[in-house]
Amino acid sequence: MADPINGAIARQIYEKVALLKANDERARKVLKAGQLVMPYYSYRGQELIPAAVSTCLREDDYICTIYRGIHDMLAKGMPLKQLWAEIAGRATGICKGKGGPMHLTYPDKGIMVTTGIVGSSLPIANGLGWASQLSGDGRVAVAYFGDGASNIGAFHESLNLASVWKLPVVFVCQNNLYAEHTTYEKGTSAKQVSDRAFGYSMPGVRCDGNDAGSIHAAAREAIERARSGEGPTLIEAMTFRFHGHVYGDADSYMDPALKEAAMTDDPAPRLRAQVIASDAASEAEMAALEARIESEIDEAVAFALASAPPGPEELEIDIFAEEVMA
Amino acid sequence: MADPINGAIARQIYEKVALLKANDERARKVLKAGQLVMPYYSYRGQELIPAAVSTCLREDDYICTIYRGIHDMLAKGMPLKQLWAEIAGRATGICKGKGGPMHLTYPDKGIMVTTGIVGSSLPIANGLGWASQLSGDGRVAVAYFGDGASNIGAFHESLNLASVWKLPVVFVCQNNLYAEHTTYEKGTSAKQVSDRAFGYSMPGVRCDGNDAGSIHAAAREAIERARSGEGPTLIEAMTFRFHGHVYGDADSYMDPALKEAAMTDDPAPRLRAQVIASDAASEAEMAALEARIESEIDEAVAFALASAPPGPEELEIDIFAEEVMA
Amino acid sequence: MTHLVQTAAPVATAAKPIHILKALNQAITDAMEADDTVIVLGEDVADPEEGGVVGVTRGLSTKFGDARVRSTPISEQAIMGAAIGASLVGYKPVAEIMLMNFVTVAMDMIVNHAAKLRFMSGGQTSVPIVIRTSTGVGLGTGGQHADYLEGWFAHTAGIKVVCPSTPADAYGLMRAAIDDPDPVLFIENMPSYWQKGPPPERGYYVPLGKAATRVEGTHVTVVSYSRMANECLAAASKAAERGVSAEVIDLRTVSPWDREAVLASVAKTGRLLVVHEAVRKFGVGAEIAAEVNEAMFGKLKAPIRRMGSAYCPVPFAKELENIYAPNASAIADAIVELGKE
Amino acid sequence: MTHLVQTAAPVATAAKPIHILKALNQAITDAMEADDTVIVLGEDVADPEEGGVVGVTRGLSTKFGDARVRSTPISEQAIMGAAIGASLVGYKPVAEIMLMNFVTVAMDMIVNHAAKLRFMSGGQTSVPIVIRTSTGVGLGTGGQHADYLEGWFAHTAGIKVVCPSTPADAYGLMRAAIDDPDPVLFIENMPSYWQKGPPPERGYYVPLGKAATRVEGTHVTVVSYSRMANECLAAASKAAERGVSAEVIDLRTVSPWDREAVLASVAKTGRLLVVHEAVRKFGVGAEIAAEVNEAMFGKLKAPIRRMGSAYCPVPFAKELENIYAPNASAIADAIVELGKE
Ligand SMILES: Cc1ncc(C[n+]2csc(CCOP(=O)(O)OP(=O)(O)O)c2C)c(N)n1
Ligand SMILES: Cc1ncc(C[n+]2csc(CCOP(=O)(O)OP(=O)(O)O)c2C)c(N)n1
Ligand SMILES: [Mg+2]
Ligand SMILES: [Mg+2]
Repeated sequence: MADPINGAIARQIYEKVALLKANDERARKVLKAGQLVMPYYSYRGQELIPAAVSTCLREDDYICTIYRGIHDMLAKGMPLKQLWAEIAGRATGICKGKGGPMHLTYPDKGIMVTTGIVGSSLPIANGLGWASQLSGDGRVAVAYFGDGASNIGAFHESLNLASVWKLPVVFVCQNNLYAEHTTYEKGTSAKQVSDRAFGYSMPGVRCDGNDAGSIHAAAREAIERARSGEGPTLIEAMTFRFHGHVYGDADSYMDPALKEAAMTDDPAPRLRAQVIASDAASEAEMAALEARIESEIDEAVAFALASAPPGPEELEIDIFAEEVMA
Repeated sequence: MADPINGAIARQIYEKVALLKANDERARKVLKAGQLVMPYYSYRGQELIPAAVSTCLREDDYICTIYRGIHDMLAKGMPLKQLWAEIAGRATGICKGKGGPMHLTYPDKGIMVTTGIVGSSLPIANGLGWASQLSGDGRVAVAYFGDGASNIGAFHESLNLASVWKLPVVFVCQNNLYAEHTTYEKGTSAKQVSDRAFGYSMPGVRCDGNDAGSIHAAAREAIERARSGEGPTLIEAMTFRFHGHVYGDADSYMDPALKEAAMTDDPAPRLRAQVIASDAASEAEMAALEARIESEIDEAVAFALASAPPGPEELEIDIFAEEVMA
Repeated sequence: MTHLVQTAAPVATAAKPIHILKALNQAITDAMEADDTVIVLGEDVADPEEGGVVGVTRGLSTKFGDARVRSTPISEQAIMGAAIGASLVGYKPVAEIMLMNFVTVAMDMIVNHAAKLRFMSGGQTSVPIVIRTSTGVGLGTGGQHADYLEGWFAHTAGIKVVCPSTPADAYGLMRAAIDDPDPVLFIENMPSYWQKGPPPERGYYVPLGKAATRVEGTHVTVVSYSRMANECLAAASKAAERGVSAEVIDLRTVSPWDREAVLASVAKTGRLLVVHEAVRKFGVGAEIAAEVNEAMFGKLKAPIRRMGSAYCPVPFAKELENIYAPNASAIADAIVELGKE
Repeated sequence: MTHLVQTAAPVATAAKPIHILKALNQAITDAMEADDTVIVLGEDVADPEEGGVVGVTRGLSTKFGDARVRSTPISEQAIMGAAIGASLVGYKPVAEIMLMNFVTVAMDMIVNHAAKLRFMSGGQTSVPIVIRTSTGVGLGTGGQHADYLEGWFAHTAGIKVVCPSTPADAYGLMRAAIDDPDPVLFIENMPSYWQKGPPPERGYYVPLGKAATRVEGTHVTVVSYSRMANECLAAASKAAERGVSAEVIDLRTVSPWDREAVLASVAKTGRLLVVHEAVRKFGVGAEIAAEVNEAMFGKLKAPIRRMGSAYCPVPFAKELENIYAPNASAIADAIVELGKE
């Protein structure tokens, strides 16, 4: 399955993966310690997908993502401090603490919408794609979503419109085999999500979401296709979420053997080893990178925890551009 | 494309077609004369589809249909008098005049829902199918809808659920090439609607909706499949609406040559000739049938026009089983 | 309000009356001419599809091209999503949901996203879209094509709700709605498209949130909007003949509504009747009544009355449809009765 | 009302308190045992999927089988359609929409179909479904997971809206809702699932449309429902300490609401405060205030007050979430202030 990528690209991807993985680990640690309380949807295990996709994106390309999307955002350039301050509900957060972990936005890096509603990242990504078509600026929009989301109406309407309008959109389904507690098979009639592309006359590509080369190849092609005006692609990246649906999840619905196997085959250290083996980075460089990431996260967490919450006046701000009465 | 059917079946189908066609012609005549005013969605040209499908259905099977669905209902056994009284808005109408031409219901013959909302016949048909599964009564539910409806979210969710639950439902898309004023290609990314079945792991069958044998074969197989517990089928029946979207439609968006060709190749007289050629009925028998239909319609129209409207108290009845205050 | 570039005199004297449909078409045309970022989408809105089922958007795609004016599949969620997405990065989409009952399939996009993204992003993004839709009883379309659902959106923080009742307002409110930096639900009345009235001047803006006093009166204040505002005007004439003088206020914008204008009028008359075509129960009228009751406690001469449609789906039969919603004669009766209380 | 088979004494004395979640689970279990046509569907509702995200339906699929209790794909329109279809031919589906904000993707099925089919069919068909959903602020879920939208449905003819606030009511209202021959939207409060209270007797029914007076009082009538009813009770205690006696009425059913009970109480107190967690503007409180104002014109001792959530999306930050909705201390202040007017 794995497409070969050169060491430099693998390293670039791993640099993101290392950040994403460390950040997730820290988030769970902070939650466990009771330093923060929030609904948290761990993406541990899925890091390679946005890391590889983002490596193919321009800084000004767009993404729309979901509640389980902090990896997508970090890969696209969400700054750590404002991220942590936001999920801590502080005024210094990227959304002044008003959005929280399910609703992060950072237009500076094209992170346009994070939605808590299953399926809703797709229709909005189409609109971003339409804007690119109109302005001719070549920007591509990526919509991230899960396998379960492929069963909701918004998915269908979005793929159809994107195809009919030939929009520069890439639909990236992170298929982690579960939708909350429901297995893929119990909710999804398609043998694979990518099979659905046929009904929209667009390419449907399934790739190994735990293999950087596989994702990178699929993403590169889809993004090029989109950017050159040939229209949308549906990518299905097979992966696994290590920590259940939401932080604190009891997990009884999961096959322990499946989970065990997935965690043993953790794609992040696998990619790390691959990069080192390819001589693109030394063990020491990797360790230094990881140490730097840890200290950046330290700083971000400290910044967040030291920040003040938003004031009560924020309930009356940002409802409309100009506040109105009645 | 045409599957051969025997003369007896062809005749059975034509008997329905003759009724459907005559009824549509009368409806447009009555509207033109100003005897009635209503939004009317002519199905002229599409009669063979429900006629052939209904020939394969049991009396207690269910259908859910749409605003352009009077042919579907008549084929399933909607009584003429109550139909006409309903579309005339009279108290003697099947829904006491409260539903009107877009909302006819007749549970006695399994006509469960008529909806004016594109796509909404499908999710409800699933529920009827679930009921059949639960009670084990072998009833099949048919959802009728148009090609344009295949682009709305409810279509997608319904096909997926029906497949996952193996529901005894047959989805019959009457592809008349237009959704209001929009051509098939401009709205629909699938090369053909039946292609979409693949994404739900169900059979997708395209048939010639202007050929009784072709429809009959597809319907028979799908209905048998459903009844025997093997699950749903998507049928796409290719057809054409002769009179535009709604009565009074200006039609400027239609290719006149396409329309001309379709009307010249009118499937109803074609089937009639076929039946006579097969010796299943004589010209005289056919003429007698048609005369009888005309006089039944005469009676129904007269009945409707002579009936009284519902009284004002009807605004307070049928909101809940027992009327409640506040 | 920077986005209101002009609020000049509404009516060019001696100009030929135009109908609401034409006024809307003109407003969108003028907005597209003035601003390249104004774009249009919806089912059948482009000219190959006849420029909309009744023609509100006719001519736009021919004039401004297929890129900016797009007919869509029957996919209301996708329509709203496309509008929202484009609006996040500088466009001003005017999206059509053909009939108001069809917003029911796009509520997530409108309520969870369009109305909330400014707030949830801490003001980083905004959704300057106009959602045009049409509704109203009178055309025999039955239970699923004529509901007034503005109450749902008035109850939703972050979206404005506009309901014109004259050609000039249709024009001026549309211009203001398109320029507004936030989502606006723009509700047109289907049976009134061909209603004529004095034409607006090109470039005329009606500020959102400002009511219009249609006729002055002394005994009863009547507050309404959309087609019902016109029924109320007719009712006021009838009531005048019966000796009761009604002041008719057309809200024009339902949310935010012009509390000041309503309170000022009720301060004068001491009596209030609120009329809308939406179902009376739990409708917009309740909020207005509750607010005015609270503000004018002890100063009202009579209880505030509300009229709205019956608590049932829109019936098909003409005889029922005719009495389902308030009409001028029923409103006149209510005005007279209230005036005497 | 034939479908209310028993309305016996609510509370078995000295019985162990149970929480709302358990009461709901018991009610559905008992209904399924009593009636084979009761069926359950929704995301994750069956036991292999843990019997619901918080466990309201836990044990049902094991007890009653996979045919009657089904986990669904993430397809709210399909969920509602399946419920409606089955209900048309004799089944009584209890359908779960996991959180209330997700009704936004199923509004067509609920509003255009479930609520209207009885009327549009002239009474030939009916839709005896229960739509269970859950919502409420307090869990830091932000803007898209905690809205109270009952006002939309109260404004929709043909559907009832139920909001329990105690375990006994949760049980009794659920039994009544399942037996009801029409669609019922059953709104659970997410943060209150683990709230304990006296258990209901098995087979106890709370008739729909009937309020409960939670505590009697003389100065101020407080009308509320769902979690806010409990906040109001706490507020009433605080107010009592400050010398103002509040009568707390828990509507239990929001539509149709118990006008009689509310009017009787206000006739006694002359003062009314309506409190709900939904956004205040254009909320359910407006209808109640408007109706009571009209019925009690000239007899009120003070203006009717309404409390509801702020006009903005639910904010994430704890400090904002805490002040977004009314709470006992703010309600107590309002009671005291009103009592002195
Ligand atoms: C419309 C809607 N329905 C239900 C939910 C509740 N919900 C949140 S996440 C989720 C599962 C989504 O699964 P999937 O799309 O596979 O994404 P994953 O969580 O696995 O990344 C569900 C059902 C929701 N947020 N929105
Ligand atoms: C949700 C929704 N959107 C839009 C409409 C308006 N509308 C009514 S019929 C129609 C076209 C439907 O086309 P198709 O499904 O092909 O059926 P046909 O009318 O051709 O039989 C549209 C857009 C509607 N009724 N419901
Ligand atoms: Mg998943
Ligand atoms: Mg069609």
